[in-house]
Amino acid sequence: MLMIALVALPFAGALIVQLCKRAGATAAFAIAAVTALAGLGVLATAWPGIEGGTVFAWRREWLASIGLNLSLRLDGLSFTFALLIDGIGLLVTVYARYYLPRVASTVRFFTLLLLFMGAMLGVVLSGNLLLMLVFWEMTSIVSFLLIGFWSYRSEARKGARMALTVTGAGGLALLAGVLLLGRICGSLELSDVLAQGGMVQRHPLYPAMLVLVLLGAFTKSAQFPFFFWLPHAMSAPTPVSAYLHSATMVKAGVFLLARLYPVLDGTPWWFYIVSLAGLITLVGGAAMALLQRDLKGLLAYSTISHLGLITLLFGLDTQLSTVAALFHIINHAVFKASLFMAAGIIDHETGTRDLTRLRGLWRYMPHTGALAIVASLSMAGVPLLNGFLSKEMFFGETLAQDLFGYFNWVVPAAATLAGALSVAYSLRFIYGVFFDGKPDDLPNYPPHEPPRLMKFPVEILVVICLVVGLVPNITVGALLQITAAATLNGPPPEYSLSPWHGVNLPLVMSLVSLVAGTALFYFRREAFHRHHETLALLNARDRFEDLMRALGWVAARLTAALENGSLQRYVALLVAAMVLLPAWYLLGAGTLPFPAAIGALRGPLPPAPLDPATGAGLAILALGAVVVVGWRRQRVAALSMLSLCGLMMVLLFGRFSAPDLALTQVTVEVVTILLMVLALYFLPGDNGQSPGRTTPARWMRDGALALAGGAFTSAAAYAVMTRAYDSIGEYFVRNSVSGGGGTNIVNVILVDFRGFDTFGEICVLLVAGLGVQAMLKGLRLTAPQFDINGSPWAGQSHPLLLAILARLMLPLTLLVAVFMLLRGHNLPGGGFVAALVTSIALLMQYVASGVLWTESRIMVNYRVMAGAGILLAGLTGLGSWFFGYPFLTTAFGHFHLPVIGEFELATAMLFDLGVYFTVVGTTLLIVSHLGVRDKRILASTHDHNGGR
Amino acid sequence: MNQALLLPLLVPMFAGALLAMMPARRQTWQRGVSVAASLALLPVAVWLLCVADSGAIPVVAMGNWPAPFGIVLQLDRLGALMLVLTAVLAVAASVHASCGDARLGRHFDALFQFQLMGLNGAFLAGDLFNLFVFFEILLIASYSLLVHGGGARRIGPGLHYVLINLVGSSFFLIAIGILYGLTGTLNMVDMGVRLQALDASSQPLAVAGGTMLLLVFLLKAAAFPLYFWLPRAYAGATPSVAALFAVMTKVGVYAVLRTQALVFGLDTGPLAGFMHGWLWWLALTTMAVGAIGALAAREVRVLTGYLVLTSVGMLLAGTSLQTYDAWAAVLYYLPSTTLCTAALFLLAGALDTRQEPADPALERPAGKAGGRAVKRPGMRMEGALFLVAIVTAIGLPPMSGFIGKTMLLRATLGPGAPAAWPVILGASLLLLVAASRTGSRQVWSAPYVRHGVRSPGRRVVLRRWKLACAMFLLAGNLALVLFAGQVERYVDATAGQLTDTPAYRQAVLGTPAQGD
Amino acid sequence: MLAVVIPIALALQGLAFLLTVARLLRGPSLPDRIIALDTLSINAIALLVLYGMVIDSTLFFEIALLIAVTGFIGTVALTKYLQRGDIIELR
Amino acid sequence: MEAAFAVTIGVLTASGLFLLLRARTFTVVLGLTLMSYAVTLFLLSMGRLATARPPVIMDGARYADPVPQALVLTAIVISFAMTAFAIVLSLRSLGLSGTDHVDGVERP
Amino acid sequence: MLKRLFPHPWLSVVLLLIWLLLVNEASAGHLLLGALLGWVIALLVGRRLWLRPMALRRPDLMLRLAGRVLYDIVHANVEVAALVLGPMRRMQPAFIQVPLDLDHEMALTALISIVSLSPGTLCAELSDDRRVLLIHVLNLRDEARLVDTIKSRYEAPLKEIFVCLPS
Amino acid sequence: MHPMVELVICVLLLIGSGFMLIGAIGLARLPDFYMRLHGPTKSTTLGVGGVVLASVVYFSVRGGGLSLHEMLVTAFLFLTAPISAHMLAKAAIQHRLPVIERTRGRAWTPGRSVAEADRDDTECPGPDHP
Ligand code: NA
Ligand code: NA
Repeated sequence: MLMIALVALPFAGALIVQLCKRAGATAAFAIAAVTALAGLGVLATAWPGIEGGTVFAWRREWLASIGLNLSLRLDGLSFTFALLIDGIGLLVTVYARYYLPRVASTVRFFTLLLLFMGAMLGVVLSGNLLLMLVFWEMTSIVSFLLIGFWSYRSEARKGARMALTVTGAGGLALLAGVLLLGRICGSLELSDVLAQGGMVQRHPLYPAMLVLVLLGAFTKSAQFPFFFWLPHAMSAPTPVSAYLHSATMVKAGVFLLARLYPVLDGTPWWFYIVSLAGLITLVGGAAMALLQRDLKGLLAYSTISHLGLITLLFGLDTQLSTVAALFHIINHAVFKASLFMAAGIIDHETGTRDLTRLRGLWRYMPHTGALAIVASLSMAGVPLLNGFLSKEMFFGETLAQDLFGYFNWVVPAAATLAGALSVAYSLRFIYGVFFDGKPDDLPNYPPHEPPRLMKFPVEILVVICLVVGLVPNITVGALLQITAAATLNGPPPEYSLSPWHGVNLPLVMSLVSLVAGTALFYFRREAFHRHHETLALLNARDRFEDLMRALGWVAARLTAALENGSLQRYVALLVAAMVLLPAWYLLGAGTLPFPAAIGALRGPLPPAPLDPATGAGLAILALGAVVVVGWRRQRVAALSMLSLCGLMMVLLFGRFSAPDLALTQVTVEVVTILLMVLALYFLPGDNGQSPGRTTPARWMRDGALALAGGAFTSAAAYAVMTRAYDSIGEYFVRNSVSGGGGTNIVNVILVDFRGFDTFGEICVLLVAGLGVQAMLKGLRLTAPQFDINGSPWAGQSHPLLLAILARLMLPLTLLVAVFMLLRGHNLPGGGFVAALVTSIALLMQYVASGVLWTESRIMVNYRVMAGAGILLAGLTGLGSWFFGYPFLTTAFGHFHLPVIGEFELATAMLFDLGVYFTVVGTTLLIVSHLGVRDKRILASTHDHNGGR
Repeated sequence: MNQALLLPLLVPMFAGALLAMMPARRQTWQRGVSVAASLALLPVAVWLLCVADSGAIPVVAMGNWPAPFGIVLQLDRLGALMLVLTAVLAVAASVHASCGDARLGRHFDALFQFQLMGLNGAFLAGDLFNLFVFFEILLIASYSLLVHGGGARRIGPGLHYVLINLVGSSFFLIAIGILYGLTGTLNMVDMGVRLQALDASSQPLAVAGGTMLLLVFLLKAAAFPLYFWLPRAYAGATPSVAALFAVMTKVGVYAVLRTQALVFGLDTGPLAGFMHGWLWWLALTTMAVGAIGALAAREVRVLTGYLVLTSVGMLLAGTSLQTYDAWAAVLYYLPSTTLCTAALFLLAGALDTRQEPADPALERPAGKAGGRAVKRPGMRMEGALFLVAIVTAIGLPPMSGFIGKTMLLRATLGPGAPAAWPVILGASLLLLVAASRTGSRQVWSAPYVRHGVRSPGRRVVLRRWKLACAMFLLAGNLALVLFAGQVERYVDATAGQLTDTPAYRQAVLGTPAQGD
Repeated sequence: MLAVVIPIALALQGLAFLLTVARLLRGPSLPDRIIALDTLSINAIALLVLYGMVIDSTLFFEIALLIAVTGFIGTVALTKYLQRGDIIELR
Repeated sequence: MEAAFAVTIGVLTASGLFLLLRARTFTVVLGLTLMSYAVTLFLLSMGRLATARPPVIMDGARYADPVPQALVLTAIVISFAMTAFAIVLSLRSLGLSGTDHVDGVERP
Repeated sequence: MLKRLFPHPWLSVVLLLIWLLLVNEASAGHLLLGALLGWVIALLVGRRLWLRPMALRRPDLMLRLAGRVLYDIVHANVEVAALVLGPMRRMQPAFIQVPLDLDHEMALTALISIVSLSPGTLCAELSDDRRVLLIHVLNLRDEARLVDTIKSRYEAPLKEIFVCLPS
Repeated sequence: MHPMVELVICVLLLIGSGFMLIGAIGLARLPDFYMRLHGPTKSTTLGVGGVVLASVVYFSVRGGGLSLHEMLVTAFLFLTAPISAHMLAKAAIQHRLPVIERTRGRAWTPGRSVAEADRDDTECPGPDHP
C-alpha cells in the first residue's frame, strides 16, 4: 500500500491541481508541496523496514501476454531515489513558487511537475521492467513539456524536441532491450530477473540486450555520445532544470545501471562500454563546462561530467566503485540542485545568465553568494564538503581498477584532469559571478537578494552539503549501506565514510586537481580563447536541427519521389501487383518450368468446338476493344467503337445462355452512352497539341502491364473453364420454382435466394446518385462554342421530329417497362431492366425537349423516389420478421379470380418494385442533373477537336 | 434473437434512406436523425459484442435460405469488435460533423449512414460476394464523403482514390470469379471446405485467386505499393470524414484476417499460410514508408495520414505471421490505432486551420509587439488532447498504442525479429521526431490571432462539442489501457476463434468439419 | 429445308454484319460511324430473332425488342452531340 | 470455344488496362468500361460456357449455371453506378482545375 | 370530365393492343390488365407529356394508306436493291424540297416516317415553319413527279386522317 | 412441320437476310454519306421484316397458337428508324459532309440561312485561334 500511495500521490495531486484550476497558482503550489511532503511522510514510515533490509513488494496481474504487471518494489536503492525525488521535489516546489510569475500557466507548471514526480517515482519503484519502461517514457514526454514550457520561445521548443528525440530513441532501444531481457529470463519481474544474473550473461542474446539497455541508460543520462541534448534542455524554467538535471530525469539512466547491475555487470562488454562512455563523458563534459558563457550551460555540462563520473564508477570492475557511484549520485543531486536554484536566483534578479555580463554580485547579494560558493566548492570536490567525499572514493577506485592493462594509468590521470577542470569551472562560476569587478552590464540594475523563502531551499541543500561533508557516517552512512546492498543484491563491501583517511594517493590526486584547476582557471583565457569559434561550430542544437532538417528533407524527397501525384504510376503499380504476383502463383510459383507451367493450366474437360458465328462475334469484340485503344484520342469515334463492343456483349450474352444479362446490357449501355456524351461536351479537346503524349518508355511499360493482365485473365479463365466443378447453382435450379415461385432462376436468385446482394446493389445506386448530386452542386464548367470541326453549333436545339417521336414513344416504352417488371420473375426481365427502360423513356424527353420542358411536366423528386424504393425494398424484407421469418424471406401464392384466371403474387415482386423505384430515381437523378440546371456553363472560346 | 445481427445494417440503411428523402433545407432534422442513428448503433454493437464474447457464432440466413446457398451473416468476435469500433467512430464523427462539417456539401448525413451500413455489412458478411457488395457500398459512400466539401484538396485526391478503387474492384470480381469457378460456392466457410478438397492440379489457380483477393484487401488496407491513394486523400478529407475513414484501412486488414481464417484455412490444407513471405516484407516496407512520410509531413492531418499508414504496416506484419500471438496483438493494436488516429483527424481540423489563415487581411502576426504570442483562447485543450492522441499513435507509454506495439514486438520475437524490430522501433523513432516537430509547430507556435469572428458564443459551444468528440475517442484508448486485461482476454479469444475453423463450419454449415 | 436455309441466312446476316463493322471502322466521318452503329443494332435484332429460331426459344424476343425500343437513343445522343454539343439542354 | 472466349477476355482486359493507364479522364473511363466488360465475361465464363441453355425453367432441359449470371447482373449495376460517379467526378475535377488530366494538372 | 379521365382514348386502345402483343396471349386476364395499363399510362402521360389533342378519322383510309405504304416499301426495296448492286455511276442523287401543308405534328411525323422508311428517299431536314421538307433522293429521275407523288399519295390521306382538335 | 410452312419460313428468312445484306452492301459501297444513309432502311424494313415474319410463322406453328409479338420489333423499328436517319442527316449537314459532285440540290439546315450555307461551302470559318 505504501508504494502505491507513493507513486499514486503525485498523479492524484496533478489531477487535483487541474480540477482546482480556478483556485489559482498558490493553491496549485500548496497541493504540490503537500503531495511531496506526503511522499516524504510515506517514506519515513517505510524507513524502519528498509533499514532492516526488508524489500516491500506489491503486484497485480495486468497484461499477462506481454508480461506487464502492476508490480512495485521498494528496497534500499529505490528508497534512496524516492527520497531524492520527493525531497528535492519539495524544495523545487517551494522555489518555483517564488520563481514563477503568478499567472495561469503556473498551474500547468505544477501539474507537469507533479506528473514528472510521479513518473520518476514510478521508474524507481517499478518491480516490473516493462512497467518501469512505461514510467521511463512518461518522464521523457513530461520532460518534453517541461523543457518546452515557454513554448513561444524557439529555443525552448527546439531544446524540448531534441531532448525528446534522444531520450525517446533511447527509450525505444530500452524497450527492445527489456523485451530481450524478458525473453532471456522468462519474466519481466525485477525479482525474477535479479535472481538470475549469471545465467543472463551467458545467454547468446546478452550482448544485444546489453547494448540496447545501455542505449536507454546513456541517452537518458546524457552519456557520450548522447550528451548533447542536455545543455539545450536548459531553456526550461530553472526550477525544472534544478529538478530534472540534479535528482531526477538524468539520474534515471544511472538508476537503471544500478537497478540492473547484478544482471548486467561482470562481463567485458559491460566494463568496457560503460567505463569508456563514462570516462569520455567525464572529461569532455568538464572541458565543455569551462567553455560555457551561459551560467546554466556551465552547470549543464558539469552535470554531464558528473554523470560520466558516476557511469565510469559503475563500469569499473570493483564492487566498491559501485558504492562510490551511489554515494556520488546522492551528493551530486544535492549540490547540483542548489546550484541550479542559485543560478535561477541570479537570473531572476539580474535578468541575465550570461557569464560575460555577470560580475561583482557579492556586494549586492552576499547571502545568495555564500550559498552558491559553498555548493560550487562541493562540486569542485573541496574537502569538508560532500562532493569531496565521493570524489575521493572515485579517485581511489580509479586506482583500484584493472581493466586496461598497460593503460590502466589513463583512468586515474583522466580522473585527475577532470577534477582539475571541475575546480576550474567552479572557480569560474564563483569568481566570475560574484567578484571580478562591478556589475555594469545587467538588464536589471541594481540586483538585490531574492525573497527570503526563495533562498530557503538552497539553504537546506547547502546545509546538507556541509553536514554530509563533515559527518558522513552519521548522516548518510546507513542510507548508503542499504542502497549499496540493494544495488549489489547482496552485502556491500567494506568501506569507510570519513573526511580524513590520512595522506594517500587519492588525497594527492585531489590536491593536484585543486592546484591544477586553480592554475587552469587563472590561465583560462589563454588556454581557451581560441576555441570559442570552434565551439560555435559545435553548437549541438544547431547541428541537431540541421540533422533533423536534413532528415526531413530526405524524407520529403523520398516521399515525393514515391508519391509523385501521378495516378498513372499508382495504377501501374496496382496493376503490376495485381497481375504479376497472382501470375507467379498461377504458374506454380517457380516449382514448374515455364512450358510445363503453361501446359498445367489446361484442365481435363474437353473443349467445345468453336462455330464460325461465335468466333466472328468474339473476334469483333476483341477487335473493337483494340480499336477503342487506338482511337482513344478521337473520342466520339472511340465511343462508337465502345458501343460496338457493348452490342457484341449483348449478342454474346444471348449466345451463352444469359438473356437477362443481354437485357441489362442493352439498357445499361444506352444510359452509359448518354452519360459519356454528356461528359464529352465539357471535356477539352485533344487536338494533338496537348502535352503529356506517351513516351516510348511509358508505352512499353503500359503495354507490357496490359498484356500481362490480359494474359493472366485469359489463362485463368481458360484454366477454370477446362475444369469440372460442383456448383451451388444446382440447388437454385431445383428450388427456383418450388421455393422461389419463379421460373427465371436468375431473377429468383436476384430477388430471393441472393436478394440481399440486390439490396446492397440498390444502396450503391442510391449513394452514387446522392454523391453525384452533391458533386454537381456549384459546379462550373466551360462549354465550348464550336463543334469538333470548329464550326458554330447548330442553331436548332430541339428538332421537332425528335420531340414528337420522343413523346410518342413515351407511353409505349412505359408499357414495355411494365411488361419487363411483371414478367421478370418467370422470364427474362425484372425490376432493374424495367427501371432502366422507364428511365430511358424519360431521359428521351430531356434530350428531345430540354430540362425545363420535361421537369415542368414530370413533377417527381427523383431523390425521394430513389429513397422510397430502398424503403420499400427494406420494408418488404422486414415484413417477413412479423411472420417470424428471417429478413427478406419471400412468400408467394397462386390466386384465382373469375374472368382473370390464375395468377401469381410474390412478395419478391414488391421487392423488385422497390428496386425499380430506386433505379429509376437514381438514373434520372444522375443523368438529369448533368443537364444544365445545376451546372453553370461559362462561355469560352476554346475549340473542341474531339473527333475525326 | 439472431435476427438482431441485422440491426447494424438496417439502422443506418433506414436512416440513410430517410435522410436521402429529406428536403435539403431541413438541416437540423437531418443532423438529428444522423446523430440518433449513429448513437443507436453503439448499444447494439456493444450488445452484439457481449453476444459474440460468449463464443457462439450466431448466423442469420437471409431469406431463410441455408448456407452455402443463401447469403448468411455471421457474428464472431472479430466482427463484433469491428462493429463496436465502427460505432464508436460513428458517434464521434457524426457529432463532430454536425458541428459544421456536414454543412459543407449536400447529403452528408445520408452518405455517412450508408458508409456505416457498408462497414457493418462487411464485418458481418459470411458470403464472399456479399462482402464485395458491402465493400462497394462503403466505397461508393466513401467516394462521396471524401470529396464532400469540394475544393482542389479533395477533388484531385478523390479522383485518384475513386479510379484506383474502381480498378481494384475489377480485380476483386476476377478473384471471386476464380474462386467460384473452382469451388462452385460463394460462402466463405464452404469455400474453405471445398478448397481443401481441391485436386493438386487446380491448386495454383486457387492460390492465384487467393493472392489476388488478398491484394485487393491490401489495396483497401493501403499496403505498400498500393498505398498511394491514402496520404493525400486523408489529408484532404474533412475532419469528420477522415475520422471515420480511420477504420477504412482496417477493413482491409479485417478482410485479410477474415479470408485467411475462413477461406484459406490456418489449420490445415495446402493453402494455409501461402501469403506469409511476401506480405511480411510488404508490411515492413509500408511501415517504413509511413514513417518517412510522417517525417516529411508539415501538417497534423498529413502526419496523421502517415500514422495510419504506419499502423497498417504494423497490423499487416502481425497478420502475416499467422500465429495466435501475432493475431492477438493485431486485434489489440487495431482498435487502439484506429481510435487515436480518428481523434487526431478530428483535432487536426482545429490545429491545422491556424496555419492557413482564411484571409490574410484579418490575420496579424502576434507576439512581435508583446514578446509573447497571444493564443487563441483555449487551444491548450486541443494541444493536450493532441498530445494524448499522438502519444497513443506513436506507441509511447502509457497509452494503448504502447501495449499494442509491445504485444506485436513480443509476437515477432523470433526469426523475424532482426528484420521487424529495427523497422518497428525505427519507425517509432521517426514518428516521434515527426510528431514532436509537427506538433510543436502546430500546437505550440501559435502565431496568429483570428479577428472578426462572428458569433463567438456559438463558436465556443461548437468547439466544446468537437473537443468532446475527440475526447470520446481518446477515452476509448484509455479504456483499452485501463481494461487491458479484459481486452487482452477478448482478443486472445478472438485469435483463438479465428484459428478454430471447425467452429465456423459447425455454425455456418451446421455440419461438423468435413473433408478432414 | 430449314436446316439448310438457317445457316445460309446466318451467313448472309453475318456478312452484312461484317460489312457494317467495316464501315464503322472505315468511317470516314463520324456520322458514317454512327450510321454503321445504328445499322449494327438492327442487324443484331435480326440475328437475335434468327437465333431464337435456331435454338427454338422465345427468350430472345425481348432482347430484340429492347434493342428496337432503346437502341436508337445512342444514335440520337451522338448525333445531337455532333450538332449541339450539349445533349440535355436547359430549354 | 473456351480458348477463343478466354483470349477475348484477355484482349478486353489488356485494352482496358492500357486505357486505365492513360492520362485523360475520358480515356480512363473508356478503360473502366472495357475492363468491366472483361470482368463480366470472366465471371460468366466461371459458370463454364453453356450455349442454348438459358436458366429459365422449361421442361426438363439442362440449364446454364445461373449463379455467375446473377453475380454479373449485380456487378453490371454496381459498375454502372461507379462509372457514372467517376464521370461526374472527372467533370468536377475539370471544373476545378480546367484540365481533364487525371492528376488535375498538365504534366510534361 | 370524361376527357380528364380518358385523356387519350386512342392511345389507350393502342396500348391495349401492344400489351396483348407483348404478352403474346389474348386471355381475359391480360385483356383486363392491358386495358388497365392502357388507361393508367394514358392518364400518367396526361395532356402535358403527350402531343397536341387530335382525332383520328377515316379508319378505312388509314388501312388503305398502310397497305399502300407497305407496297411502296417493298417496291422501293427491290428497286433500290438493284441500284445498290448495280454500277454506282448510274445514280443521280439529289436534295429536293417538298412544300408541306400539314397541321398536326402527328401527321407530319407520319409523313416523314413514310418518306424515310421507303428506300430511296430520306427526310434530311424540316424548316422551322414546318412548311418545307428537305429530302435526299438516292436516284432522282423526275423531281416534280416525286414531289407530286409524296403530296398526293401520302400527304393528302394523312391530312384527312389526323385532325387537329382545339386544346 | 408442314413442308409448305417450312418453305414459307425459308423464303421469308432468305428475303430478310438478303435485304439485310443488300443494306449492308449499300452502306459499304455507296459513295457519299447521304447515299449511304439509305442503306439501313432496307435492313430495317424488308430485312428485319422478313426475319421477323419468319419467326412469327415459325413460332405460331411450333407453339400451337398465333405468336404475333415479334411484329412489335418491326413496329418499334418503324417508329424509331426515321428519327435516326433524320438526326444523322442533320449531323451530316452540320458537319458539312461532302456529297458526290453530281448531286443535285443543296442541303440546308434551319437556324442557318441558305445563304450562310452557301458561304460555308466557299470558305470555312475555323475557330478563332488555331
Ligand atoms: Na563497478
Ligand atoms: Na563574469
